[in-house]
Amino acid sequence: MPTTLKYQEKDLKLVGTRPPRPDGVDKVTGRARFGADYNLPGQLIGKVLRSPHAHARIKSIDTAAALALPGVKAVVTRDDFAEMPDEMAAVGELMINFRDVTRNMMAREKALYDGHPVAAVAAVSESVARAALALIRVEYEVLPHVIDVVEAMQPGAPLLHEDQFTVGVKPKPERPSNIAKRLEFGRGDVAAGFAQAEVIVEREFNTKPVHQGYIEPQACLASYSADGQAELWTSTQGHFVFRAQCAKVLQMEVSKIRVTPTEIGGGFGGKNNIYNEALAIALSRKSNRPVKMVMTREEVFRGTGPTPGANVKVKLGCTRDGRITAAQAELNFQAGAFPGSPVNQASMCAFTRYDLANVQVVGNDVTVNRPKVAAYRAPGAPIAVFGVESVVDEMAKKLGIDPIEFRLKNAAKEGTQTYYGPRLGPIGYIQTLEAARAHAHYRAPLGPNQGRGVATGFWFNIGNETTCALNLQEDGTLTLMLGTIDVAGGSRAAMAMMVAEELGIEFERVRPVVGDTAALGFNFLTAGSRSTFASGMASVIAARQVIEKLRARVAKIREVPLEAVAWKDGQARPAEGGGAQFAPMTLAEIAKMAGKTGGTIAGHAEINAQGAGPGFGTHIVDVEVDRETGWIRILRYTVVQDVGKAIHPAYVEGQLQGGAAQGIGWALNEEYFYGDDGVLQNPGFLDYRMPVASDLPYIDTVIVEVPNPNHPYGVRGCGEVPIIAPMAAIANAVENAIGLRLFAQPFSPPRVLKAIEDAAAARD
Amino acid sequence: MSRNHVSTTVNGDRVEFLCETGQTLLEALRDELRLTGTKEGCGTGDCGACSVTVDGRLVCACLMLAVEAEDKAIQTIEGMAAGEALHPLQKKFIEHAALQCGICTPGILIAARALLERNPDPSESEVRYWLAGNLCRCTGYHKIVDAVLDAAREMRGA
Amino acid sequence: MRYEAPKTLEQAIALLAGANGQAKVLAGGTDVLIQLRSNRAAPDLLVDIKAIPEMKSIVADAGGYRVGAAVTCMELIENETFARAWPGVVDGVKYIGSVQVKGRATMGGNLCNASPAADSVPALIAAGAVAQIAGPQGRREAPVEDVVLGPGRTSLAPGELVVSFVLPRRAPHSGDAYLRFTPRTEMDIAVAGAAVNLTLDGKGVCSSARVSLGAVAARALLVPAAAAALVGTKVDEAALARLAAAASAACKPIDDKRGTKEYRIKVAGVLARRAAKIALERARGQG
Amino acid sequence: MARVVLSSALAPYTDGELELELDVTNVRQLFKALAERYPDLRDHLEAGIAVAIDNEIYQDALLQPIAPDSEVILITKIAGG
Repeated sequence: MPTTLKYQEKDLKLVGTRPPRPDGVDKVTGRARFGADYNLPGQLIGKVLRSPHAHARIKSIDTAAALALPGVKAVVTRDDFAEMPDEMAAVGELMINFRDVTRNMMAREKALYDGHPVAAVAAVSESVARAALALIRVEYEVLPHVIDVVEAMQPGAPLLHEDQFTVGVKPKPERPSNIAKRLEFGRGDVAAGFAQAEVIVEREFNTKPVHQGYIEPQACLASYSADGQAELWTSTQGHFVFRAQCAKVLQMEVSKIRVTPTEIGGGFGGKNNIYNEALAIALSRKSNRPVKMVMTREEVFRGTGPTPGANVKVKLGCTRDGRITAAQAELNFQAGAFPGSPVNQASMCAFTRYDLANVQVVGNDVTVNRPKVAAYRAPGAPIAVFGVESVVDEMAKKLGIDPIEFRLKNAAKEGTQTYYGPRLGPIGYIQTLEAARAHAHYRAPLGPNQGRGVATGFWFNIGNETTCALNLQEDGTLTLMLGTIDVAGGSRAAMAMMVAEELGIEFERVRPVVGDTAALGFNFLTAGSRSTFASGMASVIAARQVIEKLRARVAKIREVPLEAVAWKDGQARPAEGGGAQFAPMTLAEIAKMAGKTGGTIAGHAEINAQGAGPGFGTHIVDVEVDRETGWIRILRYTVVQDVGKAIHPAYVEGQLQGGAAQGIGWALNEEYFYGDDGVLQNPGFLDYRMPVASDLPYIDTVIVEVPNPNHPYGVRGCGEVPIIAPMAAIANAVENAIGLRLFAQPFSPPRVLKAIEDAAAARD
Repeated sequence: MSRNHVSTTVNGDRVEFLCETGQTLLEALRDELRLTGTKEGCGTGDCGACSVTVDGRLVCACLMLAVEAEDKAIQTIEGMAAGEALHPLQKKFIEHAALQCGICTPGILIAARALLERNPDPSESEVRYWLAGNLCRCTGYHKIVDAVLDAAREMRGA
Repeated sequence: MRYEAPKTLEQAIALLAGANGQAKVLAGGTDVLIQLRSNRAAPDLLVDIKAIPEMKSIVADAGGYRVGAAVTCMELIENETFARAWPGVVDGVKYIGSVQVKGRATMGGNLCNASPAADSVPALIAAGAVAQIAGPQGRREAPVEDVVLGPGRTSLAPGELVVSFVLPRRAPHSGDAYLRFTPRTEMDIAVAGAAVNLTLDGKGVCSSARVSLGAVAARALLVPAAAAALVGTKVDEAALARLAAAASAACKPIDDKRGTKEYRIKVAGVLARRAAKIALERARGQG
Repeated sequence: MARVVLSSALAPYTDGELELELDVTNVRQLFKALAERYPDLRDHLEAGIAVAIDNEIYQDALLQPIAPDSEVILITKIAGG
C-alpha cells in the first residue's frame, strides 16, 4: 500500500468549503458523550491517593483500614503492578520508557512530585472512596527536592534517580545526574561564524511550565471480566496507544483490551499518555465491578501535563547588512519526574526558519520534582522560539532593519539545508512573511504605550501509522470508520469532505465515525498535526479503492470492459473513448444491487503515512502597556500561516485562533506557583490564569496555501504552528511599546512593573 | 449516610431525587438524573462548564447544593432546543464553527441565552465580559463571540 | 452534615446557637461549597439563610438603603436606583466573580468569608456602611470595617450572623468608586483594591472622604490618612499624589501567588488615585 | 553505496563519526549495518530514529528502499502535541 499520495491540482467542489460538522448537533444539545458521561450498571468510583511531598521515599503503605471501610471494594498500590523492564517505546509521545510509565501511574520506591499517585481505591460512591483515601497510611521519608532546572543540573543537587547517568556525553559519566540526556545539533562552524559577525546579540531567557488546560479533566470507565477481557472508555488522543500502554503495564494481551474513545474535551498533547486507565482496569479486575475514575481539576494540575519550564540561552551573529553568520542556543528543559522532555523537538525548531551556514544547538533533558511533562501543541518549540525570535528582533533593531525584512533576508526556503538533517522541500515561510508585511495590520497606527511585535514559528508536522475503513451501505450512503481521534479540530468533517470529493457525492452522504480499537488496526495518536494529513491520506486511499471496486462492479453488471467505465460526479458513466455505451449507474443504484452482484463494497487503508509537509507561520500583535501597573493588553492579533491546503477553512481558522490564544495565555499569566516545600499552590483555574473572553481581541487569520506535494489535496497540518510565535511576538511588541525587553515568561504585571522600575532606576 | 429527598423541576419536568447534603446540583443532575450535558470542568465555579439557570438566574451548578434545588425551576442544555428545532444560538454555533471539542459549549450556550434574554443587542465587549465566566481552551473565543452576535441579530429580526 | 433552611431569623439563630458541633451559615455558597469540596470546612450543620425575607430584600430607607445580607450580587447590580446612589459599591459587587458566581454570591457572604481580597468590602467601608448583626443576645450594629479581624476570622460571636447592610443617606455632590487590580480582566482575585467615597461642597472642594484598601493587609483597611489628603482640596493632581502616597504607606501586604509586597504597595496607590478620579467625576455629575 | 549522514545529535554514539558509505538497499538493512558498526547506537535506532532519504523524511519505514546513489540522513524522531 502506498504511504504517500502525490498532490494533484484539480477543480474542487467540497474541499475548501464550510459544511456543518458531523458532531455539531450533538455538541450543542448536550448529547455528545465525553469521558465522564459514560456509566455502567454496578459501577464503582475510583479515587487516587496522591503524595503530599515533592520528594519522599515510601517506607510503607497500610491499606487495611481503608479496605475495612464498608463500601470499599478494592485498593491497589505499587504491589499490584509488575516491575517493567527498561524499555523505550514509540507508542506514546516524546518516547516513553515503560519502567517510567509504571512508576508515573503509581509511585514505587519514591514519590517524585507533589501529586504523584501512591494508592487507588474503588468504592460504592465518591464519598466512600474519599473516606477510604483518608484511611490509607503511608509512611514517607521526606527527601530534599529540586524543581528548578538550573539548580537540578548542578552537581550536588538532590537526585531523583540514583541510577540515572547522563546519556549523550563522552566519556560515560561516573556519577549519576539529573541531566538524563544531552544532545547536540549543528552544522558548519559556529566559532568561525561568530568571527565573521559584525554584530552579536547574546541573551538568556527563562520560562515556567504551563498546562495544556483542556477543560475536560481526564476521565475513564473500565470493566474487566472474569474471562480476562477488559473494556475501557476513555478521553484520549490515541485509543490504540492507550491500549498498548495498558496492556504492557497490566501484562495483558493487546487484543484482550478494547478501548472505545469518548468525545474528548480538549487534549493539546495532554491526553497522549495513560494516567488512571490502567489503575481503573486493575481496580475493576480486583473488585470484579466496573470502575469509573474522573480526575478533579486539582488532580489534573498536580498529576498531569505540563509542558516544561526551561532555561534558554541564545547567541546570534550578523553582518551589518543583515545576514546571519552564526546561531547558537543552549536549551535546558525540565522533564518532570522522569526523562523525556521535548528538548529534542525544541532544538530542531529553534532556528529552522532561517537559512544558516553555522549553527549549534545543545539541549539538556533534566529531571526535576514536578509532574512528568507531557506534549503540548508543538512540544517545546514555543520555548526555544521565545528566545530565538526575541534575539532576532533585537538584532533587526540594532541593524536598523524592519523585522519582517530581516527575516526575509535570512528566510528558509525550498532547498535550504536544515541543521538537523535533510533539505527542506517546498515550504511557504516567505509567503507568510510577505502576506504579513502586506497586511493592513502591519501599517495600522499605534498610540502611546502601544507597540507592535512580529515573530515566526516552524513545525515539522508528522505522518505515522493510520488506518481507516470506508463501507458502502445498501442505500448508497457511506460510513467512514476512522482510527484517529477528532480531538476538536473537526477532523471527522475534513476526512468526510475528502472522501465525498473523491467520490463526487454530497458531504452529508458520508458519515464519519471514530472506531474503537477492535474495529481497525493500529493508529498512532492524533498529535503533531498529523490527523488531517495522515488520516486524510488513508481516507483518500480507501475512497479510491471503493471507486475502483465500483467501476469493476458496474463493468460486470453492464457487461462492458473495465476501461469503458469512468467514475464521475458520483456515477459510473461510459468513459470517453472507452468504446462502450451503457446507462450510467448512481452510487445508490449500485449499492442497491451490490448484495446480489458479489456482495457489498468497501475500501480500507493501512498505512504509515510519510511525507508530512512543514508548516510556517508569521504573527503580528499589538499591545498596550500600563506603565503604572505593568499590565499588558492585547489590542490586535493577526496569524498568517501556510497550511498547505485548508480542507475546511473555518476549522483551520479555529486552530489558528485557538493556538494563538493559548500562546497569549502562556505569554501573559500562565504559570505554576510552588511553595518552598515543593507543593503546588495554584492547582485550579482561579489562580492558573488562562485567558477569558474579555482578555482577548478578535484574532484575525490569513491562510496561505502552498501545497504539500506528498498529500493528494496538499495538506500540511495546522494545529501546532500557531502556538509557537505568540510569546516572542508579544515580548517584541512590549519592547516596541515601552523600550523594555522581557526575558522571563510569564509577562505578568508584577514582573513587568519590576522590569519597568529596574530600567528606570538604571537610567537614573 | 442519610440522604435528602429533593423535588424540583428540570427543563419543565417535575423530578425527584435523593442526595447527600454535600452533593452539588451538578452531581445530582449528572449522577442522579443522568443529565450529563452539563459538564464539570473545575468544580470551583471558575470555568462555567456547568452553567445552568435556576429560576431564570444563571449560576454554576457546581456552586449550588442539590438540596437547595427544592421547588426551583432549573434549565439545562438538554432543554434548550424545542424538540427537533435548535435554538438560534445552537444553530449559529454550528454555522460559525464556534465549537471545537465541545466540552464548554453547553455552558456557553446557556450563558449566552441568559445574556440575550436580558440584552437582545449586546456589543462585542458586553458579550466578552458576560462570557468571561466560561473558559474555552480551543477557540480563542473569536467564533463564539461572532456566533452570539449573529444569533442576537437573528433573534432581534434584524 | 445536616441542611436546614429556616424561614425566620429567629429560627436561624436558634439553629446556629443550638447546633451540636460546628454550624455554618450558607448564603450564596460560592465560598462555602469550595471549602466543603476541599475539606477545608466540615460542618455538622448548614443553615441556609436564603428563605428569610429580611435577608433577601433591598429597602430604600430614610434616604439610605438597607440591603439584606443574602441579596445576590446580580440582584443588587440590577437595582438601578441603588446603582445610581452607590455606584462604587456596585463596582465592587460587579468584580465578585463571573455572572454565574454573582448569581449566587452575596455581600454578606463576601464579608463573612473574611478574605482580605473581598471586592465588595472596601467599597462598603468607604461608603460608611454599617452591618446589622443578630444573634442569641439580640441585635447590634457594627461598622463594616470592624466585622473582619483577619483572614477567615470575624468579630461575630457564636450564633451571630450579619442580617443586612445599612448605607447612609447620600449628601449632594457625592461619588464613590472602587477599582481593583487583577492580571486578567475577569475571573480573578484582587491583587490590590481601592475604594474612594467623597463629597464636594458647592465650590467643588472635597468636604469629606473615606478611603479603603483591599488585599494589601490581613483585612480591608480604612485609611483616614489617605482620605485626609483629599479633604480641603479640589482633588487636583497634587492631592491625588498625596492620596496615592498615603494609600501605599498604609499597606501591610504579603507575598503570594497573586502578587509581591512591593507590587501591592505600589499598585494600591495607583488604584486609589484612579478610583478617586472616578469618584470625583461621579460627584460632579451628581446633583 | 548509499551515502549515510548522521545528525550531530548522534555523535556521542558513533565516536564522533558522522558520515559513511554503506551498501544497503532498505532502511532495515541500514539499521542493521549501523548497529553492527556502532553498538551504542543500537538502542536508539528503531525507537528514536527517523531517516531522510534524498530529503524526504521517513519514520517507522523499515522496508523503504534506498537506492545506491541515495543520500540517507539519520535524524531524531518527531512527534507532537
